[in-house]
Amino acid sequence: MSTVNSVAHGKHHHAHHYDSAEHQYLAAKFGTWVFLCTEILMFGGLFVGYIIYHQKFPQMFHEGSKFCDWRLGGTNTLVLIFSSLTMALSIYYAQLNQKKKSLASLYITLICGFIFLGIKYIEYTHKFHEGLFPGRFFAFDNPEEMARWKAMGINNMGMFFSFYFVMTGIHASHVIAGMGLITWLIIRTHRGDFDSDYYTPLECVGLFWHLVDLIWIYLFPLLYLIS
Amino acid sequence: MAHGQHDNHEDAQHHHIIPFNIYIKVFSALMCLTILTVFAAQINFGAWNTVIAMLIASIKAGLVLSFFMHLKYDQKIYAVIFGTGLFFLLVLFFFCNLDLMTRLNVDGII
Amino acid sequence: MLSTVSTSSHFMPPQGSEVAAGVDTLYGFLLIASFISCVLVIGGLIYFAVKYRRTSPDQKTPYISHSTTLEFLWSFIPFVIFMIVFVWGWWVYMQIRTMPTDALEIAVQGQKWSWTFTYKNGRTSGSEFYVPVGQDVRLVMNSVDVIHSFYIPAFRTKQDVVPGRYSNEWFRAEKEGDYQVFCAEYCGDGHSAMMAKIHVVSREKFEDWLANDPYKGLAPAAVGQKVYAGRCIACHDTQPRSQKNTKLGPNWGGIFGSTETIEGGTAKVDENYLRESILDPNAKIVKGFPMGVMPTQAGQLSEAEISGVIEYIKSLK
Amino acid sequence: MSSAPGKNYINEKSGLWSWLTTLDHKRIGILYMIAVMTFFAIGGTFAMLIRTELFKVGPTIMTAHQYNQVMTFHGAIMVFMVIIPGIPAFLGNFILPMQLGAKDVAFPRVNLLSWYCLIIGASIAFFSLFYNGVDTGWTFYTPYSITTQNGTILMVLGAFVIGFSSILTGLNFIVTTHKLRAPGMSFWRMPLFVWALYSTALLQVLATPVLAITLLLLSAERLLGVGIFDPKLGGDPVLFQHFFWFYSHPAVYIMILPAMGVVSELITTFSHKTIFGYKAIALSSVGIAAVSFFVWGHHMFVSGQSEIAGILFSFITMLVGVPTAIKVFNWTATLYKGSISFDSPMLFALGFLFLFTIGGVTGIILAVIGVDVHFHDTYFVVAHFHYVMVGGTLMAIMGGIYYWFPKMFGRMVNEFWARISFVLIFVGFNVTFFPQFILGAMGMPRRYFDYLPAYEPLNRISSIGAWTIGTGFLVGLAVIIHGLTKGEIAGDNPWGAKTLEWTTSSPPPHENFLVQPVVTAGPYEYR
Repeated sequence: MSTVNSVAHGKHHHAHHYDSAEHQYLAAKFGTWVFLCTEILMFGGLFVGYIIYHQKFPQMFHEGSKFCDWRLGGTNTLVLIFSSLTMALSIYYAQLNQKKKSLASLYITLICGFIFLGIKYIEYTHKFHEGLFPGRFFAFDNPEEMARWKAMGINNMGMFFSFYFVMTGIHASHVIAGMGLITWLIIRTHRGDFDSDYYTPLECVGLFWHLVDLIWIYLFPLLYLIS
Repeated sequence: MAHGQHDNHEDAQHHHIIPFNIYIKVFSALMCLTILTVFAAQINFGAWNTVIAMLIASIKAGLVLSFFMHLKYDQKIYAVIFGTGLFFLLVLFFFCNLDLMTRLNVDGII
Repeated sequence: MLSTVSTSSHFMPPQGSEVAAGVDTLYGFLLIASFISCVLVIGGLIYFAVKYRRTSPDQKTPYISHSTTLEFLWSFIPFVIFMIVFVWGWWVYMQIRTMPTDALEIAVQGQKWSWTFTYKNGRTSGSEFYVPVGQDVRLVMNSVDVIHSFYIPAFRTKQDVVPGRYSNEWFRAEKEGDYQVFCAEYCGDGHSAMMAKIHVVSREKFEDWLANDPYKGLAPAAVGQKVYAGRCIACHDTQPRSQKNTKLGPNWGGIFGSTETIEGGTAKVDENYLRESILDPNAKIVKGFPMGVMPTQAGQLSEAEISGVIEYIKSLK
Repeated sequence: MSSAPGKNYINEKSGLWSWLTTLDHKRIGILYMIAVMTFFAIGGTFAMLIRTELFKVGPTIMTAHQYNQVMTFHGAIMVFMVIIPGIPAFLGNFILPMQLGAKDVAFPRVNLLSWYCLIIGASIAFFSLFYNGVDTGWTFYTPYSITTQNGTILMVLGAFVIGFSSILTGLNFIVTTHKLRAPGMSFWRMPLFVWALYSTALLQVLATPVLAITLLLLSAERLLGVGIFDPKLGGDPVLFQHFFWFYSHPAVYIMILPAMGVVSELITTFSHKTIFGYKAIALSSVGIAAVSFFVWGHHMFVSGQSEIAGILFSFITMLVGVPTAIKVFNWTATLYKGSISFDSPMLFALGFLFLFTIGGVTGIILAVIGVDVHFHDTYFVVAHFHYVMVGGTLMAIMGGIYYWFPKMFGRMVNEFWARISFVLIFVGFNVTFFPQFILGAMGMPRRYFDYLPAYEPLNRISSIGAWTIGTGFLVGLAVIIHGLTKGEIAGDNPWGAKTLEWTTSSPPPHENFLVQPVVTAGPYEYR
């Protein structure tokens, strides 16, 4: 928010309608938290749907979860938590004016994002290969399993994968958006925009990235660990 | 709130810097909890499985919020905003669930 | 006073049941309460507006910031009224929604855009059904496609018919007569034509009707006419095609033996064409009419009924 | 970059590009005005088509299929593109920062982005006309919306994008209210319009995300067949209705709360008297906003939700009635011993009070669950929400435009013709919608292309009324256009109002105030 209509105020600029850079920092952070609140409610709708159908069809979710490999999901959890740490550290180093370390932390965060998506890609292709598509397109071809499910009274196995793909898909789109923002931060850090007086974008993107991590912390047990 | 905007930037002129070793401790705790939740999932606690998994997830979420997202050290208003979101989410869940739990004549056709 | 309001001046349809009378009494009370509060607010508004109109450009007004007593009163009094009508409405609602135990059960099926009624003895009927007067009737309803809503204004009752589950609705008609049924949940092009009639008759008449095979002794074309009146009338007219088409589907009059312009060619209208149009309506679409509107009648009509409809169309000029 | 003398936000820069890339909240407000008025003209045309079709029994000017599309577009346009952005994004954008004594909203770029979201979303929605259109009604109920024609998905995506516009506006207003108040402007010194917009913003931020996910799931339902709302695949269509109304009921208050804010301003200004019960009105806005999240199930009394849920929702709905009643009574009490002038904005405010009172009490009738079973999905409901949405919100928009017109453009509107437009709209409105209460009582269901002959006389009256309203709005448009070009030059404070926006010049300079205002007293100090 600092290119157009800005007021020169020491080294850093702030937009004309704020009193000071600090004032603008607090407003930006406030706005970011309000935005996170909307994210909570958006993902929350999915979680509510998940819990309701889980109650309605516990066995179906139980069986479906068997197709989610906890090793891959667990690895992804660790990767995301680690990326959250590095994201937090990039702010920490910016606060200490250590540009190189801050930059390194951002690069590691970005790489973690790629690793996460890579593992997701492996999981997705595996599921497509087996015909584990959502809802109407569910095409799993294993007569034995199908017969077993039928005996258990499960006839809408696709719904588990509907939730799986919609939840992880929207989450992955947030990871991609976060990675785009982190790339932008890397460019700006290279340029030397941030120091202990001004790191608002780092802080705000950081909050977003932690939220993405937070949501995965819930997705992991709900999808991978209920079998 | 008697002074309008000017009370907004007196209390936080110098941002709190969380010490490095706290980040590392929190990270280690998160790692341990992840391993714990995977471990706990291998044991069958019956209906408690989901409860335990959600409990561990919530502890992890609390750690991320408090330290990585600085809620513990920041102005309380941010926690209020976040809490408001969670509260209204609970409202959505409560009423939807109330409806589904109390339908007296649910005879699914399929 | 309540009963006067609830019978003469509030424009509700005639009361067909005891529940309806209960609803109307509450509605009468609400109308009076609403009227009084409107008079208070709007009357006060007009009175103040006239009395305190601005008389000079520098007129001063007293500084009245608030009055806790008044504000408490006009929150508390409405609150009490709201609670009264809530509890009253709850009580009425319980009467509407508590299903009678020893009722005549009729299965109701909603389909775009007709209602089919099936009795325990297998007697089915489309678009109209008979019930005995003074008898509890419970409708067990489901839908084969989208959400419909079974609305009987005279009995002040309504319930959405949701696909995938059964919904319940009950009534006990107090007077003989014919009562209108509407579909109240938007369901597509024929929504406003998705109606039915309830014939409330004496018990003997009802037993007679129930035991009667509806098609007994009828020629196939007459069978077809009955099916038409029950299932097809919402979307098809019996006028000739040359007349203006006012319904969703093509007119039937005089089409048999003609050559129909369909999407991508022409087709001769013979028995097989008509049969296909009934069982697989989207196979050939008459030009100018939308695709996918008519649902298949396969499994809905018996062989005798299909033949009947074809004969009926043949008979139309 | 403060303005030179004689410069204001309109003439500071020129050219279309300077408008399309502007970050000035006032210019963005004007952009919203143009967009909303355009959409209103389109939605209004659809309304006229609906009423013309319903003029007599049987098909009049269109087929059932066309009617359902017209009905859908009328609803979707009016809800998503006119009434929701109408007051907050248009009047609010222009007025809120000025009433707070701020130079701009907190995030000017986000503000512009939100306008583009509205335009892009609306374009996507209109594009559906080229893909067979949409005939689901604005409520998109499953499973109908899953099975009907393909245009639906575009309309759903359009509404999704417009939802972002709403979220971003709300976010901006919340942060602006918290962070950019002028020195001395405590919460208890904020004008009631700001309180109303703040409450609205809370709703926009908390409710709209649930609409977003619902619409995303509906798109997934059509594209991927996920089956979450499709009964054929084990889903529950009633759950869709829960999700949908979790947003759409608070959305009703997104539509009416800002209108209440406008009316609070108008009543006090034109009574030349301080508002009666400032705190009660301010808090009742927040109260209505909070309680509105607990009542959505009253749209589903006959939908097949459980009886217990229905009764609970009926109970909580009654609670919303209380703060609403407080507002209405406090407005009336403000008139007491006032010095009331009947300029055109005040006529709209009084019209609002009149119509909103009727809309409000019929709302209570509908909230009584035993009675609602009969009235649900009938024309009674149609009449009720038009009394609130048109009689309430649109009256307030018209009053608000006439009220702030001198501030926005530095010119007055023609008072005589503005009053004529009020009379036409007010009379036409009652002629249109009062008969619909009776039609509803008689049992005529809504969304009907055709009706029984018994309903014909009242439908005719209703249609005649609709054409009258249409004429009234055309006169209103003419008044605005005339005012823009030929209106008398207005002073800084033509109405003698007390809030901050009237302390600056008309039209205001780029940064609103040449000197940062400092607030020392409440907003309505008529002493």
